[in-house]
Amino acid sequence: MAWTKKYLRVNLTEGTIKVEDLNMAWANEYLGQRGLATRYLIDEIDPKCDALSPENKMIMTTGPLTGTMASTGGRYSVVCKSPLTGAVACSNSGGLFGAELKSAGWDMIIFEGKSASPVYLSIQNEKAELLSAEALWGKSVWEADAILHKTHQDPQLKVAAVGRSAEQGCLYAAIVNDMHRAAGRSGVGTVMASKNLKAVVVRGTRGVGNIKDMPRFMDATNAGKAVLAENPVTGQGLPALGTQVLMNVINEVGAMPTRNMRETQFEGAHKIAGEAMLEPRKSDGKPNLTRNGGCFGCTIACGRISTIDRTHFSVQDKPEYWGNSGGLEYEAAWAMGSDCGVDDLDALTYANFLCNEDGMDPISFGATLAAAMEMFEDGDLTTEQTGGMELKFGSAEALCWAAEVVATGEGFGADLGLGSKRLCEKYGRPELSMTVKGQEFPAYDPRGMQGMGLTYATSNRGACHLRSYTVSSEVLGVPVKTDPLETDGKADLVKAFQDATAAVDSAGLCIFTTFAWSMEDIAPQVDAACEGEWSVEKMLEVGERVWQLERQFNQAAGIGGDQDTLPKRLLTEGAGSGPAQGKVAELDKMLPQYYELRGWNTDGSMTDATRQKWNLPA
Amino acid sequence: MQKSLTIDPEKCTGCLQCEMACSYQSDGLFNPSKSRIKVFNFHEEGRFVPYTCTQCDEAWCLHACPVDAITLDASTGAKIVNADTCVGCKVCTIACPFGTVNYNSDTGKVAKCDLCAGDPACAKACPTDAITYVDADATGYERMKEWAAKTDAGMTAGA
Amino acid sequence: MHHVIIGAGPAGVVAAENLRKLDPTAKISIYGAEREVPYSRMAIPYFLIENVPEQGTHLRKNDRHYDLMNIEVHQQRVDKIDAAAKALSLEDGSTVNYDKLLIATGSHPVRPPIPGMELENVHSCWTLEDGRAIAEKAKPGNTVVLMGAGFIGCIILESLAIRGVDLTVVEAENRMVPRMMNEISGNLIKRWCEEKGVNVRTSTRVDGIEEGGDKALKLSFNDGSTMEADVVICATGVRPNIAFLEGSGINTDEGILVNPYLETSQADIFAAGDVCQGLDFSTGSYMVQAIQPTAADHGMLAANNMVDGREQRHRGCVNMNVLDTMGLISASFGLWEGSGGDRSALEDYDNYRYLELQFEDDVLVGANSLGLTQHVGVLRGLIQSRTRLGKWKEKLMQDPTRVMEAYLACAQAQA
Amino acid sequence: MATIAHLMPPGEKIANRIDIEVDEGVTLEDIITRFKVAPELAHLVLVNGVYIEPHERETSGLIKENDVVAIWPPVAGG
Repeated sequence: MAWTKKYLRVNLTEGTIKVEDLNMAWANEYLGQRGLATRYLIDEIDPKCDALSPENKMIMTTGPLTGTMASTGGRYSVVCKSPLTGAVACSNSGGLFGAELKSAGWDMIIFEGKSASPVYLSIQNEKAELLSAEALWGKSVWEADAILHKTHQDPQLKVAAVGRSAEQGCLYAAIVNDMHRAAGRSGVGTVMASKNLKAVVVRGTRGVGNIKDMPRFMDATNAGKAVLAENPVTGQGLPALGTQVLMNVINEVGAMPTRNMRETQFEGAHKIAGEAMLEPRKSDGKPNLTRNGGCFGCTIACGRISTIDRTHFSVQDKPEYWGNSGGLEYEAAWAMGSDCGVDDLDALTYANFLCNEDGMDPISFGATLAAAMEMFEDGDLTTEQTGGMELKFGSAEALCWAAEVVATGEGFGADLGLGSKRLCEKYGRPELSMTVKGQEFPAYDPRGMQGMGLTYATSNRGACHLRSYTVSSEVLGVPVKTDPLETDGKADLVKAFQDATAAVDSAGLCIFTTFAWSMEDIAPQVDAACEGEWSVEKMLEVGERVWQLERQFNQAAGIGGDQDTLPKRLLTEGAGSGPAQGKVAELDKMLPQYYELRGWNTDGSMTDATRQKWNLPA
Repeated sequence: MQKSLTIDPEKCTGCLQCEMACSYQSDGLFNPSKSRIKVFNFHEEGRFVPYTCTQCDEAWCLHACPVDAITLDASTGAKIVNADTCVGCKVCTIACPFGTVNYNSDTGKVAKCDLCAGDPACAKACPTDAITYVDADATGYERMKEWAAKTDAGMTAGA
Repeated sequence: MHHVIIGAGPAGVVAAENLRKLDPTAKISIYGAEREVPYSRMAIPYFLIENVPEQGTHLRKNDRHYDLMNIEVHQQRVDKIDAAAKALSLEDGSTVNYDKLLIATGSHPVRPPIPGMELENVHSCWTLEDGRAIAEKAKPGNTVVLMGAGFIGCIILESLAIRGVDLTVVEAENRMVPRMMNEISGNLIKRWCEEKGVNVRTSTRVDGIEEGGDKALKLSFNDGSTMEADVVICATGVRPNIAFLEGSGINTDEGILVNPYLETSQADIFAAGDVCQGLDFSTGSYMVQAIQPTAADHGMLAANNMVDGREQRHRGCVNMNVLDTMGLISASFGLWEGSGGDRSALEDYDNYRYLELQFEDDVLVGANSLGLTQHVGVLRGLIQSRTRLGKWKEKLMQDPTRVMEAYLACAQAQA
Repeated sequence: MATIAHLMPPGEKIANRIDIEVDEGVTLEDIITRFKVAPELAHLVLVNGVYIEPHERETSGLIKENDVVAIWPPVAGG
């Protein structure tokens, strides 16, 4: 149980909505959310289809623990084929939306086809209908959110929407829910907009029950919460400083990608770090950070809630940005900060607000801008193309401007919306794109953290830190400390992290719990909630099956082992400073071992034996 | 000393564990929309405010009930809705100036905080101590009571 | 000390209980005209749909409640008050003396001055006895005409519909619940009822009722049309029970006139509840409110002022009502029609949601709502506390559904 | 590191770093003690960006002139 066992199939071409029963045999194999939705996707679309064509489908999906009292049990994911990478896309988000969808009685929604005109899906418990979004098209997420709340006259309505960037075809557009939580990566928002679907609004008042053994579930989730509370990372570190606590740490260990990964340490890191967000500013004596906030059911509450200095050039004439909203997380602060050489905390916060307001993935946005800045400094790009703006590393003005034009798709904003890979190809410098499979890197330089190099190269959705966060082991010592510069044993480490993460992402939980939780903490919660037996072994088995399934999708989409690589810069140019000075990413030392562990051929292709072992669709 | 729920919005992160705990205690499932405690999100202010019945002395709900369905639990001070007696007339929902008695159309009855017979589930579930169950003279509660006095339904003493 | 209360409704019973608290040794007597245990009219509709047994309508559930509180309850009508002698004449001819007297005799249904109102199958729905009779006669398949779509009419609509009768509602005004809901919301309620299969004829009056035809009764309307019915239920409003005060020296207008202490024009005689023309919070004038919360408030205050040495001034009751019309919940507060200030309204006709707020400057003074069941009481809270809304006024002008946030931010200074 | 930044001398918090002079042969444990960092808050200890295992913190001679010592409470992110 824990699943509602019902989902909605919304055919946007026909304008029809059907209720269907969840395939419980698949649920037993893939648990829910990331895994289960991927199983539906691979069954229902041609992996070779154009991601922005009506043939692609978009699945909004919850996990069996979404909407329950399990800590962090409020996640949902968006699964589709990515327009940025051509690979499978699976973006996970918190906030309140996922739990509301579950409480309305739905495990997931499959969107197929394309509407002739802009629409949004409205769900009020069992009542689901497609309504005109003509009045919403061309509006930002924040504007649409306000209009939808007013239209439905319900302050408790939960809204997930795409912004103008998605409408304009920005390839890394996100789906933003609850104003500032996002299914951020791989352009899932672009897919949503390509279907003329502006928003999904949901109000669920049925509640989430269907728990297999409620008393045992309460015991298991309470035990889990106690572990999170007592753990110094999840109990103190994350609530106090959020993920931004890492800015100084990663800089110190020399793995801070800087100025489009030309360098591995950023001299301005301390000015944009979590600590700096607590410093009172001159104008009003208030710090950037107002407080921490939690997503649905989360007892960690790492979220940042911030304001911008009202006297800052970016907002001094825009009072609409003077209030609180989602503040900087580490990846966003890194991408728009260190990677662009910008050390202006308020400019970063403003750009971050715009990413939330118009639904851009701040990692891809920042990294794409960083590549553009490098091309500008090299003379490949000039003010002629940018329309006058000097795209110099370190320019806060350029950053704010870039966020504004990507949001609207105006002028050079359309080029920046292509993502780093296509932008660099367009201007003749493909080697400057710091991407894997077309997706921009996150905030850890693989030269200073070898495990992350293998993580990026093999990630099923392109460069990503959330597919196996070996930073945890290589820098933070969780669960065990490994040497970040060492390659031995990293293939095992990466595989173990990948499998565990896939299981957590399929349960409805947040991956941040794993700074404190092991599968021994998670499996009992799933087992008490869900029918069937969910042991530690079963969970890890599900995790690996999900990973293999995603790989299978990519292979069918034409993305093979040749794309399990890193940009040349990281493979050939040694780090310039810090502990990793002179080091490159030694992918060749780890990849063959990794393929072997996965049961793949030496070229990274899937073997029949492995496909059969995991009961993957042909 | 009688205890009361004390709410400190400064500590609230908006996780809604209290709402789930409340609905689980009352209805056996996780359903924030049926919770007797509600966390309000002031997005622009960056503030979360949990809010529920203060079990005020004036007890407008209790006095307004035409069928004596709301009674005082002497041990906790809670004003309790007796679901068997409540006819669902909703007069208490408009009488309570704090808006903490709500009608549940599924049951046809009204619902309000009953302090879980002296062991409030919301306080136990709160991970940050934003909601605690402590001696009644603690801060915060008093402020809410002051406001209660201000709203007194035309019963202010003195000419 | 002998406190005597005339009337066994909510105002009388609340007063008696509060008197007992404040004056533990006094003698307290209630005289009620009906041959019933004190009960609540509010509960009659729920009795009609068999949601509660008859006992469920009783104001107090414990059979020995009044004995335990040492309150005497008499089922005897009071015919006359002699203020000079501080004495009451009862229907059996006996006399009772009092030291302090509270008149809480409530109101009675008004019957329109048309032919046929005295016929056997024409009923008011006001007393428990009426409820029993209607329950007996409103059988599935019977044609029932409800005269008056006011508060009382609407509240018994559902009970009649659930009984499976063929129902027609006739209302002289241009909408349903005209004294509680404005034209938009009143007509939304009408459409709601029509969708549920009830015939609603607004701007229509019954001109006369006679016996005959296939059914027991034949009605004729002001537009010349006629229809037959098995039962007619009259719910065309109520008036305070003040006729018996004639010659008592107690000043009356629509109801009993009182001062801010709920004292009548005669010393030691107080009035409370539906019969009392008490202070209205919003207008500052004296008017009959005839609602449950006001009855309870009056009862509390009057009892306090009846005890020697205690004195509380009434600040006025907010007029308010909540109504469930076949599942559509409506509410009104204070100056719901507005008083010349700004108004903020959201109208969602498709989903039967409606909320209108009325302001004076940045203070909420009235509200009308449909479909609102969560935190609705804060509308009263904001009105009664006269909270200045400041910047939240503008936010409510944009979106009135944010009223709970406005309340927390302004009234409780929580945000 | 904000949760232990208050242990720094006034005026030094923004940069989160200060120059200190230590005796020869000083151990990391000595430095941690000098700044009154509670043991449970000295979770991540780096010398020139290189992680120092807890058992090495009492080793003398690990720190040389111009070395950068970094001390963090338990942190994580992503």
